Amino acid sequence: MNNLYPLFNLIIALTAAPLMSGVINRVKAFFAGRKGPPLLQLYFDIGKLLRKGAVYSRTTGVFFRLAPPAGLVFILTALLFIPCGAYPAVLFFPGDMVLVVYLLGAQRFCMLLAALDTGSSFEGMGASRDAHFSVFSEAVLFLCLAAMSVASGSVSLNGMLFTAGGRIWQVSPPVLLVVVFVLYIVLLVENYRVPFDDPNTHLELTMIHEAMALDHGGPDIAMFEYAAALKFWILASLPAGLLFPYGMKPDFFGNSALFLGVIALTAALTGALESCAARLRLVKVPQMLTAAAALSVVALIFLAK
Amino acid sequence: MVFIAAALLLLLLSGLCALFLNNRPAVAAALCATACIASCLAALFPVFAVFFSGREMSFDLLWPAAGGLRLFLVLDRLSAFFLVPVLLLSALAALYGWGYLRRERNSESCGRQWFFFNMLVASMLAVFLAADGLIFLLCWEMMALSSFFLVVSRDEEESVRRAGFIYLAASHCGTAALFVMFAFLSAAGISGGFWNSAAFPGPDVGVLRVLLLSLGIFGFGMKAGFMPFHFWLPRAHPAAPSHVSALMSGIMIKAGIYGILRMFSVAGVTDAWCGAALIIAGICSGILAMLSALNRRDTKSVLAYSSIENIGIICMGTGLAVYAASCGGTLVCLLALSGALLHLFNHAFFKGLLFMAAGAAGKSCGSRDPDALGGCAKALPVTSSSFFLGAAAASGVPLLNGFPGKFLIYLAAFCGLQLKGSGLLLPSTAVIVGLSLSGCLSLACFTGLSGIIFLGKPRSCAGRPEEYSALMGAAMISAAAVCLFLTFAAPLLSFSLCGAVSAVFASTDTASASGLADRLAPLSCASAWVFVLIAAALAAGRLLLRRRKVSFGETWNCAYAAADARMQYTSASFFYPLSRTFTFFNVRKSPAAVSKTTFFPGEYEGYSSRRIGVFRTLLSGIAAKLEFSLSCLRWLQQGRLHIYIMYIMTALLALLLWKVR
Amino acid sequence: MAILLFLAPFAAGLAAFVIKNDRLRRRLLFTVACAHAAFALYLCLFPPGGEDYRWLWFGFDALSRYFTAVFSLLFLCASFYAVIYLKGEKSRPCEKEEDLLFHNAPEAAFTGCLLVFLACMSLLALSRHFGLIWIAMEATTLVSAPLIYFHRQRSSLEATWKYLLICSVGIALALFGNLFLAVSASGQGPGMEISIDSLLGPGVRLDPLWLKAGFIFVLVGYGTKMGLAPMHTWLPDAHSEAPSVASALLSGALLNCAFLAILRFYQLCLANGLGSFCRELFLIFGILSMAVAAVFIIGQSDYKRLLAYSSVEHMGILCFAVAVGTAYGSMLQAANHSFLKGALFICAGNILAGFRSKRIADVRGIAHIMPWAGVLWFTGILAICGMPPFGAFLSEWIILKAAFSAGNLLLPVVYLFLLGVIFIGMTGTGIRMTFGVPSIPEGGKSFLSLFPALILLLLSLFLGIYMPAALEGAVSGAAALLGGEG
Amino acid sequence: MVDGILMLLVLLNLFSLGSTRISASIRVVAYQGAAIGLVPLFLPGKITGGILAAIVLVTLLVKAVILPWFLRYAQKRVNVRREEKPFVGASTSILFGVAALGTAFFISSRLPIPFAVVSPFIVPVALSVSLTGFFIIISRAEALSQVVGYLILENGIYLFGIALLLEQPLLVELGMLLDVFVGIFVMGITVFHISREFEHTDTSRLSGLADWLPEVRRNE
Repeated sequence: MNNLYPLFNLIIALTAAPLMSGVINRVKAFFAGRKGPPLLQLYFDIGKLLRKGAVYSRTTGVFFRLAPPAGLVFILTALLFIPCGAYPAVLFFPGDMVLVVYLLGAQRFCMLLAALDTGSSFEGMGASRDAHFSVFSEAVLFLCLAAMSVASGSVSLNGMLFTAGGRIWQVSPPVLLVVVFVLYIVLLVENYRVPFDDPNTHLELTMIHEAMALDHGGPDIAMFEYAAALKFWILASLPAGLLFPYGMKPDFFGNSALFLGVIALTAALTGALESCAARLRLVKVPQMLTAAAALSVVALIFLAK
Repeated sequence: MVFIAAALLLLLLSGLCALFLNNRPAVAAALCATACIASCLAALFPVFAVFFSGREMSFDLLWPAAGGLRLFLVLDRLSAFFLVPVLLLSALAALYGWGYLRRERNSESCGRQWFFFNMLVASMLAVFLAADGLIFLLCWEMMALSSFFLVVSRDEEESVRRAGFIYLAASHCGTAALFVMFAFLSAAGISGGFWNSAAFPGPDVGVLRVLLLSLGIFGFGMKAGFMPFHFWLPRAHPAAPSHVSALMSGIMIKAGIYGILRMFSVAGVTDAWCGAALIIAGICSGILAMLSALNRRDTKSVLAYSSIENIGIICMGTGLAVYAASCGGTLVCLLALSGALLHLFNHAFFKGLLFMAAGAAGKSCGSRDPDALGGCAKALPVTSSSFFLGAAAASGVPLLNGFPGKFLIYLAAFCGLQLKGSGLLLPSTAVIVGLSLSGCLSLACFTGLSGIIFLGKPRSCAGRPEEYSALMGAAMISAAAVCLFLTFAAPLLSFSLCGAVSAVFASTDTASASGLADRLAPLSCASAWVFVLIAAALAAGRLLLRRRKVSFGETWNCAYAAADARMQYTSASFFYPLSRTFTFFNVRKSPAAVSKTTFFPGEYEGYSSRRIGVFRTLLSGIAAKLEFSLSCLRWLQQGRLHIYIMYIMTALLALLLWKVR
Repeated sequence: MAILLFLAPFAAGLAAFVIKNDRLRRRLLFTVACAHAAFALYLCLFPPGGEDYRWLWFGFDALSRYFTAVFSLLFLCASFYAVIYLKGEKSRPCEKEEDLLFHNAPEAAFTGCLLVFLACMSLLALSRHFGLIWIAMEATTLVSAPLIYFHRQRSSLEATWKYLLICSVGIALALFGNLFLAVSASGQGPGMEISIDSLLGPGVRLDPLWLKAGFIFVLVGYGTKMGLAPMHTWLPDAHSEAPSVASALLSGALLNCAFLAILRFYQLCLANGLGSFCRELFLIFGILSMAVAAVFIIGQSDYKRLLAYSSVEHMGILCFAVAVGTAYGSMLQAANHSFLKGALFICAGNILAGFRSKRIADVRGIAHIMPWAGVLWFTGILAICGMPPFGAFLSEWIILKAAFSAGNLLLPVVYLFLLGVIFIGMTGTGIRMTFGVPSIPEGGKSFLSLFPALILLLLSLFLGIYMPAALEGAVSGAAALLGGEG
Repeated sequence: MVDGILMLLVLLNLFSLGSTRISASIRVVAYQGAAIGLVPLFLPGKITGGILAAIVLVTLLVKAVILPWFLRYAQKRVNVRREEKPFVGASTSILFGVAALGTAFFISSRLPIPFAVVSPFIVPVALSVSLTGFFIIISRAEALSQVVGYLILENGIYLFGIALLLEQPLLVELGMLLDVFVGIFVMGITVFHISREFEHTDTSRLSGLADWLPEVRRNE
C-alpha cells in the first residue's frame, strides 16, 4: 500500500498547486486591509479558460500553439522527481536534479520562443528580460543543489530531501539555513515574484512573466497559468523539504497535511514580502543574484570541509 | 581495413576527376557527392564492426618515401568512436553540398571545390587512423590545407581572404608545435604502440614531460579552438560555404580533442596541472564565447562561437577526467570523460544540422544577418523546423541529444563533490558553475537567434522565400532524425563509450559499461515519456478547441492596430540587457555620431556590435611593436654597396679573430 | 667521358655567340640542354663501371653526380622557358646595342652566356682540384653578370655592378682559402698538389691551424656566392632585376654549386677531425641566414625579392642541416629547393609579363585572370614553405628529427620558429596575390610558358611521395661522402 | 732583399690610402704589381731558369703594364679626376692602413708557417695588402677606385701565393692570373655602362635597389 503513497502525493501536488496563489493573494489582501479574492480563484480561472475558444494572431505559426502544452508537460515531468516530505518521489535516479533544472530550462525555451513568435515588442521585451535573469538564477540553483548534495552525501534529489531526512541537519545547521534562504531567493526569481518582477502590474513595459503570455488565449493561458502554479510548487518543495520536521514520523495523511502546511507557509511568506517590499531596478537584479551565488558558494565550502 | 583503403582511394580518384570536369559543374558535383557518400558508407562497415565489438584492426606498410614513411593505420575503439560521426556527417554534408552548390554563381570553381571537399574528407578519415607520427602530421597538414582552400572559395570579399590567411597561419603554428612533439618521439626510433608511445618521457623526467605536454595541448588546442587559441574560428567558419563549415565545426575541431585524448593515452595520466589547465580553458571558452556570440551580424558566426562554447564543455569534461584520474577518482574520471565523448558525438550532429539550416535560410532569404530576416518559419518549414531542433539541442533541452553529454559531466562533477579530501571540490564546483552559466547563455542566445530569424513578421524578405533545394532538405531531415535517434540511443552507445574511455585511461574496466548504461537509461525513458505526453497534450488541446470558435486577429499591441515588422525586437535589443551586465568584457563599437548640420537630422543607419576587447588590444599592441622593430632591422639592406662589403669584412675578421687559435 | 658534360655546353655556348639565326640558336640551346640533362641523369642514377671516374684534375664522385643531375634538370626546364621567353622578347621593341663588346643582338649574348654558365657549373662539379674549383666559380660569376644585365635598365645595371663587385671580393677570399690549404698541405713535403684525391689519400695529415683559417676564408668566400647572411646582400638585387630565367638558374643552380664547393672543403676538414669546428660555423651561418630571411620576408613589397630571400632562407636550412649532422636531409632539401625555386621564378616571370609590375600591391586575383599561373604560384609558395605532399615537407622533417638527436633542445625550437615566421610572411603574400578581384582586365592564358614550372613542381611532388631505389642510392651515396648518416 | 720589397709594398699601401686622385692610385697599383713580379727572383732557387723567367715576365706584363693601361684608358673614357667626397678622409684612411698592418701581424702571429721560409714577414704583409685593398673598396665612392681596391686585394693574395708556394703547379697560378685579368676587364666594361647610363660613376648615389626606404622617399 505504501508504495502507492508517492502517486497520491503527486495527485495532491497537482490539485493543491493553484491553491498557493490564492494563499499569496489573501495574505496580500490581509496586509492591505482588503478582503481579497477567494482562495480558489485560480481554480475558477482555469476552469473558465478551459471552456473558452481561442484567438490566434496571424503572425504566429505552429510554434505558438505548441509552446503552452509543451511547457506544461516539461513541468509535469519535473514534478515526478520531487519528493514530498516524508515520502519518496515517484521516480529517482542519480543525477535527476540536473534533469529537473534542465526541464525548467526547457519550459523557459518554449515560453521565450512563443513570445518571440507573436512579433510584438512587449512580448519580446519580456522574453529578453526573462532570458537575462535565467542566466544567473540557474547557476545559483545548481550551486544550492551542489551544497545540498555535499551535505546529504547523495547525488539524487530524492536522496537529498527524503532519505537524508533529519540527518542533513547534523552536518552544520546554520550553513544549511543559508542554503534554504538562497533556495527561497531562487524561488522568487524563477516564479517572477516581487523583488524581481511585479505580478499584478498592468503596465506592459514593466512585466516579465505576464508579458510573455499577453497574446495567449483560452486553453493556452489556462495551461500557462497552471504550469506557473506547478513551477511554484516544485521550487517551494525544495526549501520545504529541508525545513520539513522529520522527527514526527506521522502517517500518510498527517505527512501530506504537514507538507502542505509548510508550502502554504512559504506562499504566505511570499505574499507578506510582496506587500512590504517593492520591485528592484532591473540593473540591480543580477547584482542581487550574484550575491546569492556567493552565499551558496560559501555554504558549499563550509559543508564540504 | 580493406573497406577503408578502398574508401580513401575512391575519394582521391573522384576528387581528381572533379578537377578535370571543372567546366561541367553539374557532372562534377554529382560524381563527387555520390563518391563521397558511397565511400563514407563503405568505411562505416569496419568502423561499426570495431565500434560494437571492440577488437582492433591495423595496417602496417613501410612506404619507400624519402627518409622512410611508415604507413601505420590502426582502427582502435577510440578512433572508431570518433569515426562514426565523421563518416555520417561527411555523407550528410556531401548530400547537402550537392544541393547547395548546384545554383552557385561562379560555377568555374565548383569542380575545384569538390576536389578539396573530398580531399578534406579523406584526410580527416586518415587523421583518426594514423598511428605513426609522420603519417599523422602528413594527414593533419593535408586536412588544414584542403579546408583552407574551401574557406577561401568565395575569395572576392576581403574579409574571406583575411579569414583564410589567419586560419592557415594559426593551424600552421599549431602544427609546428606538434612537429616538435612528434620529432622528439620518433627521434627515439621506431617502437611499437600508438605514436610510438614508449618514447614519451615518464613522470620522472619533469621538465621535458611538462614541455611536451604543453606543446601537445598548444598544438591540438589550436585546431580544437578553445579559448586562448580560438581567434581563427569565428572568422573561418562563417567564410566557408555552409556544408564545409558544418563539416569543420562538426568534426574537424574534434580532431584537436582526439589529439589531446590520444596524447594522454600515450603519455599516461599523472599530471593534475593538465586537467586544471583544460578546465580553466573550457570554462573561459564556454562563457566568453557565448558572451561574444550574443549580438552578431551573421548567423554562422553565432554558430561558430557556439562551437567554441561546446568545445569548452568537452574540455571541461576531459579536464575533470584527467584531474580525477590523477588523484584517484576513477568513477568521476569515467563519467566525466564519457560525458565529454558523448557530448562530442552529439555536438557533431546538432551543430552540423544548425549550420545546414542556417545556410539554407541564408540562401533562401538572400542574407544571413538575423535583423534582416524574420518570419521565415511559415515559408520554410523544413529549414525552420530543423533549425529549431538544432537550437533546442544546443540549449540542452532534455528531449534532444544536446543534453545527455552535459548530464554525464554534471553527474561526474556532483560525484566529484562527494569524494571528501581528494581535492576534487574546487574543479567540480568550477565545472558546475561553468556548465550552468554557458548552458543558460546558449539557451538565451539560441532562443533569441531562432526567434528573430524564423518567428514574427518578415522584416525584409523580398517575396515569399521557398526551400532552396530538395537535396538540402533531405540532408537536414536525416541529420535531424539522427539527432532524435541519439537521445534514445544513448544507453546503446555506453559499451563503445567505455571502450573509448578505456583506450584513453587504461585503468577503467569494461564492467563499468553496464553502470554507465543504467545511468543513461532513465534519461532516454524520460525523453520518451515527454514526447508521448506532448503529443497527448497537443491532441487534448486540439480536441478542446474543435467545438469552440477559433478566430484570427492582429497581435495585441496596446491598442495600436497598425504594428509593422520594424516594431519587433531585433537581436541587438533582445541581447541588450545581457550584454549590459557583462560590459567589462565587451568593448562597445558605436558608429559615428549623427552630424547635426540640418534642423531635422537626416536618415541615420548604424549598428552597434560588441567585441571581446581584451584579445584585440593585446594582439594589435604586439603587432605594432613587431612592425616597428622589423622596419628598423630592414635598414640592413639599404642599397649602399660599401656597407655590404663592410659586412663581409667584419664577418671575416670576426671569425678569424675568434676561431683561429 | 664525363668531361663531355663540360665541353659540349661550352662549345655550344661559343657557337651561340656567333650564330645569327635566332630560331637555330634557340633549337641549339634546347637540344644541348636535353642532352646534358639526359646524360647527367643517366650518370647519377646508374653510375657506369667504376665507382668514381678519374682523369687529370677531373673526377665524378657521388656528390658531384647528384648536384649535376639536379642543376641540369633545372637548366632543361629553364631553357624550355627561355626559348619561349626570348620569342616573346623578340616581339617587344628593344633598343639596338652599339656598345664596345655586346655589338651583336642581346639575345645571342644571353643564350651564349646561358650555355657557358651551364658549362662552368658542370666544370665546377667535375673538378677535383681546389684551384680548378675556384676558376670555375670565378667563371660562373663573370658569365652570369651579362645574364643579369639583359634588360638594359638603370636598376639592372646597378644590380649587376653590385653582384660583380661583391662576388669578386668573395671569390678573392676563397682564393686566399685555397692558398691557406696549400700551406697546410705543404707540411707533407714540397709540391703537394691541392686536389681532393691527393689530400684525402691515406696518411695525409694537414696542419689543423692553417686548415681552420682556410675553411673560414672558404666559407666566407664561397658563402658570398651561396648567399649566406651577412654576405647575401647582392642576392635580392640581382634576382629582382634579372630576367626570371636567369634568376631561376642563379638561385636554383648557382647557390647549390657554391654549396658544393664548400662541401668539398668540408670533406677535407672531416678527414682531419675538424668536423665539429666546421659544424659550429655552419650552425652560426645557418641560423643567421634564416633569421635575416625571416626579417625581410615579413614586410616584403616585391615578389621577386621575396623569392630571393626565400633562397637565402633555404641556403640557411642547408647549412643548418649539415650542422646538425644530417647530410641526407641537406641533399634532399637542396634538390627540393632548386626545383621549387625554379618553378616559382618561372611563374613570377609569367606574372610579371601579365601584370607588368613587380610590386605585390599591384598584383591581385591571379587565380581568376591567369588560372594556371595562379594555381602553380600558390602551390609553389605552399610547397616551398614545407607543406605536404611536396618534398620540402619530408626533408624539413628529417632535418628536425636530426636536430633533436643533436642534443640540445633549443636548436629545433629556433629552427621551427623561423620556419613558422617565414611561412606566415610567404602565405600572406601568396594569398594577397592569388585571390581577390583581379587588378588587370585580361591576362595571358598561355599554358606553354608555364609547362616547365608544372614539370618542376611535379618533380618535387615525386620526391615527396615516392623515392625509387636508384634515387635513394644516389642521395645516400652523396650523403655518405659528408659523413652524414642515412 | 725580400724584406726590402715587402717594406716597399707596405709604403705603397699607405701611399695608396693617402691619395684621393685616381691616377695616383693607378700608378701605385702598377708599382705594386712590378714589386710583386720581382719577388720570385730573390727566393731560394728551387725553380730556376726558363720557368722562373716566364713567371716574372708574365706577372710584370699583366700586373704592371696591361691592367694599369686599361684602367688609365677607362679613366680617360669616364673622365673622372679625383674623389669628390670619399667617406673616410685621407688621414683617417692612413690610420686604418696602420691598423690593418697591426691586425695582419696579430693574425699571422697565430699562424706559424710549418716549413722554412725566406722571410717571416711575407704572411703579415700579404694580409695587410689585401686588408688595405678591402678598405679602399669600402671607403671610396668612385667606381674606378673600387676596381683599383679590388686589384690591390688581388695583389695581396697573389703575393702570398707567389712567395710561399712557388713550387705549386704553375698552370693553376696562371689560371688565377687570367681570371683576375678577365674580372678586371668585365668590371671596366660595367663602369663604362654606368658612366653612360648615369652620367656619373659615384656609387654612393647608386643605391636605388633597397628594402629600406628612408622616410623622405617612402611617402613620395
